Amino acid sequence: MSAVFVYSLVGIGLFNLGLYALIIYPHLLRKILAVNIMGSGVFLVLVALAGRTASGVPDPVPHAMVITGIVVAVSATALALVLMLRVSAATGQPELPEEK
Amino acid sequence: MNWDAWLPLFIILISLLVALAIFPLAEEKVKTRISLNLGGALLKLVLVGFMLWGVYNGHHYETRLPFLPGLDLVLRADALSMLFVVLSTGLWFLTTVYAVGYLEDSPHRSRFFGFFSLCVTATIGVALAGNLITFLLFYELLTLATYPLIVHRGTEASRKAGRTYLIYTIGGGALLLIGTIWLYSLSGTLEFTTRGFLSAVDRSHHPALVIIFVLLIAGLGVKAALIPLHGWLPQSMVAPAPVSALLHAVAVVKAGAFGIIRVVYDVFGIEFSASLGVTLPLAIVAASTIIYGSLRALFQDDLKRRLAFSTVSQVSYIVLGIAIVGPLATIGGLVHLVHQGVMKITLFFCAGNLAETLGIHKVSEMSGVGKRMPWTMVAFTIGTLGMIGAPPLAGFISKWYLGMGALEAGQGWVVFVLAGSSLLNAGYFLPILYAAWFKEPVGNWPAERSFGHYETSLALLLPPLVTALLAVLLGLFASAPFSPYSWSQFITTLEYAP
Amino acid sequence: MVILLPIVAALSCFLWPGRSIWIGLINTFTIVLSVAGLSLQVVEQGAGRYAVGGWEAPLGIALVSDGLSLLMLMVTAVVGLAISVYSSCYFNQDKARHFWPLWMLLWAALNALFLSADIFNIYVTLELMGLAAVALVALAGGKNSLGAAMRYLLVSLLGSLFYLLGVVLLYHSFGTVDMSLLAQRLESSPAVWAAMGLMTSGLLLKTALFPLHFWLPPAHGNAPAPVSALLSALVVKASFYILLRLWLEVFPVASFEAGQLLGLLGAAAVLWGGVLALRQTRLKLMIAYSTVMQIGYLFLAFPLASIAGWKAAVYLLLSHALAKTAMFMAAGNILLYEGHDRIAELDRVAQRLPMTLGAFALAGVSLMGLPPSGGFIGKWLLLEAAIRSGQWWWGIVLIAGGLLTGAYVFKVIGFAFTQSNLPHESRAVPIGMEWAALFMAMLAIGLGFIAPWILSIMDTGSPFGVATR
Amino acid sequence: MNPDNNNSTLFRYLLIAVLITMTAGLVYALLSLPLLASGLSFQVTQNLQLSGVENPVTAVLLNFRAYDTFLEMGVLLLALLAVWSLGTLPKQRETAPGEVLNSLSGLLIPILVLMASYLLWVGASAPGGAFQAGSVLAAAGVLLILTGWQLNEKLQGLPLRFALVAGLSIFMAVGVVLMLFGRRFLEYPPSVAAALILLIEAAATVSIGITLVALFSGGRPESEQQ
Repeated sequence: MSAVFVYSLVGIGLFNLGLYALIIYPHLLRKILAVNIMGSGVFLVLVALAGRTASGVPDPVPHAMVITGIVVAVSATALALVLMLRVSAATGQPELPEEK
Repeated sequence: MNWDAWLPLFIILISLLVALAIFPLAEEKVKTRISLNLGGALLKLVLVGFMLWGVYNGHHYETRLPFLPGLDLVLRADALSMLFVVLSTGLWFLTTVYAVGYLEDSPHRSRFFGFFSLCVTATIGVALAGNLITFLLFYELLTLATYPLIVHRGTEASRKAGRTYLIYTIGGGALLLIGTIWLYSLSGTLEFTTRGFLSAVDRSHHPALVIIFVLLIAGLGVKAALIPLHGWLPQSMVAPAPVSALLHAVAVVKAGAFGIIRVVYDVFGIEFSASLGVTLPLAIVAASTIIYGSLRALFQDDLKRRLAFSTVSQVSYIVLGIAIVGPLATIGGLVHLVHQGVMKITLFFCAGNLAETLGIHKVSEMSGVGKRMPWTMVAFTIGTLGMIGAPPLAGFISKWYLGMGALEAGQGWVVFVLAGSSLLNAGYFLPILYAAWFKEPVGNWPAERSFGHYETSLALLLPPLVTALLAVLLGLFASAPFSPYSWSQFITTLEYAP
Repeated sequence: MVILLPIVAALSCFLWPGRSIWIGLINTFTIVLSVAGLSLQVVEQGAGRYAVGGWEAPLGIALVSDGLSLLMLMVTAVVGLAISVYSSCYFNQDKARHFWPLWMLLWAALNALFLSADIFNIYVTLELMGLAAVALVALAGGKNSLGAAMRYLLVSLLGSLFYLLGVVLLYHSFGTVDMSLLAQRLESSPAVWAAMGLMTSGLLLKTALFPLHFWLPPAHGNAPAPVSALLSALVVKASFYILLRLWLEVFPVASFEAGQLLGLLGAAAVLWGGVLALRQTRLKLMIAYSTVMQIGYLFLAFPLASIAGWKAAVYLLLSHALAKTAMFMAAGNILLYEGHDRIAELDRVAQRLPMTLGAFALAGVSLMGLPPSGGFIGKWLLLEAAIRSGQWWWGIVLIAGGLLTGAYVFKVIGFAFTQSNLPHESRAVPIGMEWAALFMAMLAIGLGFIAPWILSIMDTGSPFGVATR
Repeated sequence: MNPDNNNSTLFRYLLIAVLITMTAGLVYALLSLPLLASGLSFQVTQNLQLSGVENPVTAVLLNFRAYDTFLEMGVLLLALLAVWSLGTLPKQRETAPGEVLNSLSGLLIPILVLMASYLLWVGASAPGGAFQAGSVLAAAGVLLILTGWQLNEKLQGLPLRFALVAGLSIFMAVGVVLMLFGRRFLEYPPSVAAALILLIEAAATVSIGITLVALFSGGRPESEQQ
């Protein structure tokens, strides 16, 4: 089994780890990090599987997609962090307030 | 002819437009509002008269609008619908006059009259509906339009009454909807056709058809106040008198009864439903409603509640007439649709007058009122006697034909039901009359207002007198052309295979 | 092109915040016009396909405009128009500066999403939409809405990641992200099943189907009124739209059981949402739960999997979009007028805000599915489809839902009719806001009269063609 | 996430179980994928010379799937808008930056800028391109801010905003102009493709850089108050 699949399996692992952390930890920063970890997991799968070409030259399209994805992730993270600051400023603790 | 194609729609639109025009009106614009109302009512009356004549001469008025693939909105003026249209248009006019007098200088009149005309729009729609879905549409619209009228007073009691009303009617609407769609999926059409369109349906579906019949009748029975679905009617007494008149005589209850007529005759077809064996149970329900309503009425001290329960029983005469398979009974039922309306609206007008002028709400307060308000009480008396079925008043005609029809159909038990209910009617009406005419007033009235040298304001006095007069005439000249009686004969000849 | 205009708008709003309201309004009208133009074109020439950059799929990205996407665009345009008018009165200067660019970008995202035929491109638009929506929710400020926005953001990120992973699997199994190509190349495989599971669950999360609805009520209940309207009417629908597309085109392999499962969830959503809506004491939360419920309706179409069923679902979607916009707007007016939205204290509204209450009532009628209204048509179609496919029990759920809706709608209206016993001061409501609400409500009713037209539009390009079993 | 977000062990174990099954499923799905799949690399290489750049990734990003990139610039801008809508800059802390940082930045920033422009240029042929360049530029900007540098009041208004939207707007402008020439949106004629892409990338680099910096500072400038 080739390295391609090793990487992609790692990606899957990251994805699920992130999901676990996202659900379990109340602290917002951790949640945000968790989401990022999930994201990197997805990107890893995306890129890794691109290496399955016969020529060995990886398929460029996934790379482009990953770059797009990363930019999206960066923007989302930035928004999330600022939002987190505002929330903790408003509620006094950096966690999700109870349902209102 | 194009004109024929649009007349029904136009007749409906009139009152709709009136409603839309009235809503934005400012409270103090009394003149504009009244003229709009009466103008609309009059115009409508004229058109309906025109259409009546047309239908009698075999004209064919029908409006079709595409609604869903394979389903149109159909408005058609056939003999049966005309019976109802004429009734409600005529009575609407009187009720409007009455309401104008009744509600003067009370708040939210624009809202009231707006929904008032909306209500009539729906009623006429129900009457003219040419297929089941159109009927359903206006039937629900009627529910919605009536609600604001019932809660109009805005008190806690009225809100409760409104809620009850909605629970019953919307529930009924749901049943009706299920039945309709099921029917559609079985038969592929919903057009009202004389003697029904279902006899063609494959025998294997007949059990399903029975269930559908029950669903539909239950859905309609809510408005027709068949037991055990009558609960909302007595409660909605908190509404202003014109509204009660509307509920009982013109719109809601009648829509239910009318719907039942439609379902039995024009959807299932009377012979077919008889062959399904659903008519006898219906007749039994109706009969028991008659007796139950009268019994309950006996023990009500609140005048309007007593009238309400009497409605519960009276409307079932119509259903009974339908459920007894036989031309004469049918005539009786159809004719009662009109007669009951005329008489009952008289009674409610009078009750309203008593409440407005003397603040009388209870039967026990009525002793001697005959001397204070002779005209009102004359009308009231005529109404009650008609209800009891004393000849030569309108009520007599209906009961007579019901009885004859029952005998003709070999269902003698109905006669006893009729006799019993007549006794009960007498039981709960005559004491009122006695007290009103022959007892002495005890002390002075709860809340008296004086209106010049009339016993009450003219707008309140005239409508009951007119309707009372009608009740007499309908009885005397039953056999005249265009009288409900001969009209019902006309319909019946259509419904029964020669 | 329909997508660019709002972006232009957004940019210019951003550059000249002072005048953003006018820029926004003007652009709104231009967008509506362009959508109208596009619809004319599609209605005349049938479904269109546009390869961006001249590169056909699989290499490039294709935009497809068929009946379904066209209807979504239209409803977006109509709702958008009303929202713009409403918001031009709703927000104060400071908020407006931020509202308009965000809203315009959101609109761009929606249009892009409805037109796209490329599942990765859809991912980007999803994110664009999600972030904009979150920002708009947070716009209300205050502890509740910030918290709601945070939760909403995390949820939507989570959902899109699930979706993206699904996209990855699909791409790597079939070497394309174009829907039609996928539809051709697709054959059942574990990867496909995994992708279907991932994408479906991700989108369900975004669509807030029971039991994944927990985030929706706070978000919709605490956002500014026009934003709540946007979210309920359009944003939630967008993810449903993608789901519909995928199931219709990409996953014809979707099994009967999966459909039944979605149907069950939908039914649960209807009942649960209805009950909770009934138990709410705050108007906006009630409406939010009613959205949860209405979403349930949409999923009742999945077990039927018949063309009639899909059409019914779409029809329900449209009418709900209109009605719910009206309802949230009305709620916004009431909130502004009374200073609170506690249902039990809504007396005087019937007297003082007749238009608003009328809007609320009409919208309610449509939600209940009473005739004549768009809701009724949708309901009728769905019931018919259910009975015809022999699965009448879904019909029962539908009816029960209607009764529940009636219960909570009239709970509000009934209270509003009572005479005011405690006098409280009130603020005037801009006439524009009242008209916008009433306008939407009337449209929701009017949708009940143009069914043949709508249904014929749905057929262009026969998006439902593949749904036949 | 969940409303019943309790850390009760049962919940944990349940979750873990679910996740493990999910992982297993995904792994199985992955392993079921064919070992060899060329994806789209064939088509890309085929059309590469038409795209105006030699680097396939850039070709995909800015030509074949330029529309994605375009929207994604939108996402970036949107994030900034959102952040700005949430409030103004947190107060700059007035502590003077350490000696090391100061000199380091003085040394690094020019290099970073140089590197950014190189990346931008090389992106056409080798790995690199607007996003990489932009992020490097951003790094420079971040350093600047860390050293306590603040944007000139006069530049904080319109000029800053123009710089921020430059990428997206030029991108769109190119697309629309092409449409005016009767081509499709973003359908570059191969002859001028290279130039256009470079133009877009340059604008994008600037915008991305500045946007990232702005995002980093986490709020809109004070001058936005009035």
